[in-house]
Amino acid sequence: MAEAIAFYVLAACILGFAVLVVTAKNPVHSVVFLVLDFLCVAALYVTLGAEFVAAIQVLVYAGGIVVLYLFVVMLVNVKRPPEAFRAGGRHAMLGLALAGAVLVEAAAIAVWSRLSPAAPASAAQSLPVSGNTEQVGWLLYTSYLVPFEVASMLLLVAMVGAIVLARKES
Amino acid sequence: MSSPTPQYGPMFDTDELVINMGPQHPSTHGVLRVVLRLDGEKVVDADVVIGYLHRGVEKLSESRSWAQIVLLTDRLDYVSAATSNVGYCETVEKLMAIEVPRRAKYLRVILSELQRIASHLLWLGTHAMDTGAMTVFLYAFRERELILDLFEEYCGARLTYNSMRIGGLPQDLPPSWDRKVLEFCRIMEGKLEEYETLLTGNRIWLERTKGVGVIDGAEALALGLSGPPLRGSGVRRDVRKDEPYAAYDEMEFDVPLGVAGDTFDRYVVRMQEFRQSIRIIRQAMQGIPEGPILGKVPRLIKPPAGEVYHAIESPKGELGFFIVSDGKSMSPYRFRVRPPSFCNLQALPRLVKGHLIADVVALIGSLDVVLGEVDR
Amino acid sequence: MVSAYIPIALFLLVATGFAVFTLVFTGLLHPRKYNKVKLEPYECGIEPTTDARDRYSIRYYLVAMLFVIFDVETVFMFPWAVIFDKLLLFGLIEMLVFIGILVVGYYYAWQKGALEWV
Amino acid sequence: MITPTHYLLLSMALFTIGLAGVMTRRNIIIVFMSIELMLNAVNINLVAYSAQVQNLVGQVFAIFVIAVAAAEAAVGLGILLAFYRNKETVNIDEINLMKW
Amino acid sequence: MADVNVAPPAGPPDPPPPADLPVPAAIAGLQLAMPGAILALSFFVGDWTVVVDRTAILDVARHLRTASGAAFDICSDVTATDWPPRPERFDVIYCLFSTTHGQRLRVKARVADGDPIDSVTSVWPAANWLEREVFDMFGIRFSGHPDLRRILMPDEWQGHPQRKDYPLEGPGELLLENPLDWLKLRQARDEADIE
Amino acid sequence: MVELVLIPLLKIIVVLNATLLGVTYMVLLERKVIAWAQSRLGPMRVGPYGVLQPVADAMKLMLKEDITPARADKWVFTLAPILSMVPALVVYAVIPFGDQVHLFGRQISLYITDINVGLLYVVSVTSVGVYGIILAGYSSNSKWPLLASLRASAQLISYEIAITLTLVSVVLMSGTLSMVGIVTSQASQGVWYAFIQPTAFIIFFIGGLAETNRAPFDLPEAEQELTGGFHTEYSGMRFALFFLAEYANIIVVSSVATTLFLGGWLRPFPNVEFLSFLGVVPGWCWFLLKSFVFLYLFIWVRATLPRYRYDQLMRLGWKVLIPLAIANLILTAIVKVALA
Repeated sequence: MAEAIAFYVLAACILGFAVLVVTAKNPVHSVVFLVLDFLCVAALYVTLGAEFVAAIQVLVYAGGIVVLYLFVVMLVNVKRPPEAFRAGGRHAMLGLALAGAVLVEAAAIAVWSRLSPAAPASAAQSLPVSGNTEQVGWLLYTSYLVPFEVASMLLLVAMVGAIVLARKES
Repeated sequence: MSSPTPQYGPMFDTDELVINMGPQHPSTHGVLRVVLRLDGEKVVDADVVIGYLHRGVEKLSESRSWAQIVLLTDRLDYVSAATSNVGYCETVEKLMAIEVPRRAKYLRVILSELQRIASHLLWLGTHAMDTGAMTVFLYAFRERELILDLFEEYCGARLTYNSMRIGGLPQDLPPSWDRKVLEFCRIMEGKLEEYETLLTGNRIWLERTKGVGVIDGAEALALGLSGPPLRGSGVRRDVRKDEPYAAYDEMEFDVPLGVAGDTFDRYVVRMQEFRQSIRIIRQAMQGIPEGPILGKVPRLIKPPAGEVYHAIESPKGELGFFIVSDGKSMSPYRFRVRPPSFCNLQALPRLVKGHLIADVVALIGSLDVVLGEVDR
Repeated sequence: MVSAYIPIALFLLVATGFAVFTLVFTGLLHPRKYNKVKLEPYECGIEPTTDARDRYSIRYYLVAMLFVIFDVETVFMFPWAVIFDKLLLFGLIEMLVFIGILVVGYYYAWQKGALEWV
Repeated sequence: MITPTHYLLLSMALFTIGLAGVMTRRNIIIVFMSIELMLNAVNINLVAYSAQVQNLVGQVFAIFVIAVAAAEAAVGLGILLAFYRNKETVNIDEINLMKW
Repeated sequence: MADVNVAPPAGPPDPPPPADLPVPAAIAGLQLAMPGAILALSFFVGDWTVVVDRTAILDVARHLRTASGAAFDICSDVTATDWPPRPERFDVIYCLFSTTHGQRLRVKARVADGDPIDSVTSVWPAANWLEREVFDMFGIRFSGHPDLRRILMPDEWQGHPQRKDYPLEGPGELLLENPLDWLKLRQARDEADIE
Repeated sequence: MVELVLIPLLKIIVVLNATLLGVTYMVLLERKVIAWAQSRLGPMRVGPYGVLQPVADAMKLMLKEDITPARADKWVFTLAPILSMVPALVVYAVIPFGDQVHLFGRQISLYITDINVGLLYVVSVTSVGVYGIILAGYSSNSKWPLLASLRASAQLISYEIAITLTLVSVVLMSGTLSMVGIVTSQASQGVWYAFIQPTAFIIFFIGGLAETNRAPFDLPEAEQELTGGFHTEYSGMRFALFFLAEYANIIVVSSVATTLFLGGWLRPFPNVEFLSFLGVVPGWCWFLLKSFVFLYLFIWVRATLPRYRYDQLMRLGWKVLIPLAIANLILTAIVKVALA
């Protein structure tokens, strides 16, 4: 019961804020809604027991990436009046068609899952540690060690790339 | 004029931002307005806008009697009224060839030096406050209060003293005033150590002042700097030594000089001047002769026709008065003040170029301008 | 486990409620005597001529970008630190590799002046 | 009872909103933000199924997705800024040249 | 307090130096280098003044700045006086000081209303603001000045306040009988703004 | 229901009130201590020795006219102080003020909740607080506040990295992210982490000064440069919320420092037997005492030091503290492997 309430409230918030992100006229407002959206997603992760991912969601997404967005929005603050959202905007037809297709797919899935319920959960993995962070860490630092190091390489490359891009060519 | 501006790392430049600093800004020492063109926080260019406190003292003096103008000079550099009084009175005395008694000359030296300490204390406090050291501000004001008490006892006023008369001084020293002055000198010497503990040895203070607003001696001279900012650049120029007035020719004192010409050197110069002032006060108190305090002055002050320029060393720099008398009317025909703050402030755009906003504040502080004198 | 978060949700509600309540409550109390000058933005006594939403230095982007990258990398270290007792030498080596990569980026940023403010 | 299907539908709806944003907005920064929404939709799926099947690999992947999103934001916004400095626009319709 | 009965003076007395007084080396050097430029010499209460030709002021300034016998490296002050009855009504006055010789000198040039005078900012950058002030207060134009704007008065100000024919109370547009009337007027204007 | 909702709710209300009271009296304490350092008296008028001054201040702020500048972004302008204050308060949810106590026949823990990722929770919630600052500057539509808010946010995120790195080295010692767990591990290891992680402790303290925009890192509100900081355009209650957030953050930093480095509610020398008489004093008193020492340090530093310049501040953060923190982390790991 409580789980359902939490889910529906959070889902409503997530979708509502997402719509506001996409429709807000002022980019700064979009960023604000994006933060709130991400915080709701983090709360959803908590209800799913993924504490560590939730913490990262807040720390990296809400506290880091969106700050970057906000700075960039303020850096390129266009002096022209903010772009109005028009229904007849670019690729509106294509966008709506695609969105419609996805919705049809979603409906299909919903119907399908009614017809054949998901398979019962498989047994939990046995890890030598308890606690969400510890378990995630254990997977990250044993089975997924190579992707982990590759991810750090990716971050390095991203940093170098961003610095090169930010430099003024003279 | 193309002395090197500080060089900072590789460029990540973007567009410039124009921002107003002042006239209502907590650290432009009154109503100074600086229009800054910024790149990020770096100052690309600065335009100094003044005149917000322009009261027309020069024009006003042309319709005031010679004696009344002493009052107006109080309002020039209102934190250092006594030195302005001395400067004006000496100029008129020079014009009228009035001989001032030696005792009055000594008293002028004592009052000028006390005033210099008071003015420098105000500078120290506000300069430290500008860089965020608020305790020094209150300490400096605590000691300044002692000087104001001394002045109050001498002439009844605490800020605009009207403490000089053409030909001498209005009254002799109150009883036991000399003892209090010497006592103050003793206290002040101890307090100087305290300030230096808080600032001179402080890493943050050094980082904030060393290498900021560097100007070499030749350029400082060319830009018309005078007083401590000029001496901070290593130029040995002090009106008290070069063109002695009052009883300064009988005093023994050193002219402290800076080396690098940065904010820190200007700070050091003024800190040394505190000590020199105390030294002068002690000498003057010791050698003060007995005698009258007012020379032979006609009842009606009406100088002969002619022009005169006379300068003194105010705490801010060379304070000059250029006075024209037509020999007929009861007021000066032309009254002109050469304000040291005005001329020092002129160097601000050159000093701040390439520095950060925080340095602008520190540099205004290190020039020690008083807007009452800049705008007159 | 999830129940440990209920107090946090409650606290969130109470804190937000407190903020909104005080704003609404004092909104009823305070006087409203507006005039044009009062509503002007502060610009040291000069009427603002240009819009404040001007463009600011790109260094802010650089700082935020470096922050995001470093933030992600430090976040990766938390699970490592928690299970370090079990990993020990293995953990040390893999983290040295990881930090090594981080330090290379850091060194590059330093060399290119991205860490300089001016 | 909340089943993975609920999460799937939520994530799909979020993905659709993001997609709509990418397709219709002109401001490239908002397009980027819409992409972040889509990435989040994916993450919701990963985490939800990870909880459902009691296997934490989904969460590990969500973490990788976040790391990649950080890298994407850094570089993407860097490109945007570099472009902006030359063209003074963030309108996606005007960003149609490979050279500038 | 100005004595209204007295006719305005036609100019400064500029008393010539006594014949037995030796002329300082700096002035003698100037006389030697530019004999045509010097119009008069004056000595009063210990101050030496050279009156020079308006058109030669920049050359004189350069000479005084660079010549080894003069080396006036400090330009303490640039100011002016207004003598309305005189055809060249303004005196522009430069107060100089030499740190090498410890010597003062005043240089004066006479300028008629509307005539420009060369700016000495190229010789003494310190003259920049001082000349701006003279322009602001007297309306004397300095040709070659890098940035000749008003400095103390607002940019849109009419007239030049230090001229003798400029009334002490200002040009008069805000002058009402009673200061309170003026305050009321201003308040009314502010309120109109708010509406 | 009682265990899950009612008791936490009561605790929340107690903590909230204690925080508000703490903030108001922290302001008074600050004014008094700085006044004494500067040979002044500080507030003396309202109540004996000015003890009612905070009440008067609060009343004034509540009754003061609340101005929204004409060109401001109105909604964001109101949202910013809320976004700034809520994270500052919500952090208190995981701070352990003490151990368990018996009250009304129940076993009550002196913390609102203890979660597995407590430390990460603290870091992430405080990182959200930066939005309040940026949005305040943006929505004011005024140049000085915008400049100040950009400065403030860049400063916050720069020092956050150094602080987070020191936290990793604490987690290396404790092996848990739970705040309660970190205190108990200090008890079981018999030492406060300040003694075995002095570098981390110092970096945390400096970073804490910078994170809370305190002197000598108070550049975002350096009134001498930026006239008032990001909240220049704010007045009345919305300003009060920023003010509250700022001081609440200072108390948070002190509390976190106490928990992580000074053994939280533990008495001094938790493992030395003959000092056990110190245990008479309840744990939460120790906690308050230690936090108070921190708060006093904050004030003392403010009264003494001049302010850094912005580039110097960023240099200190990026070029000194971060390398130091990384070196400290690696050293800690190596020593741990060597000892194992």
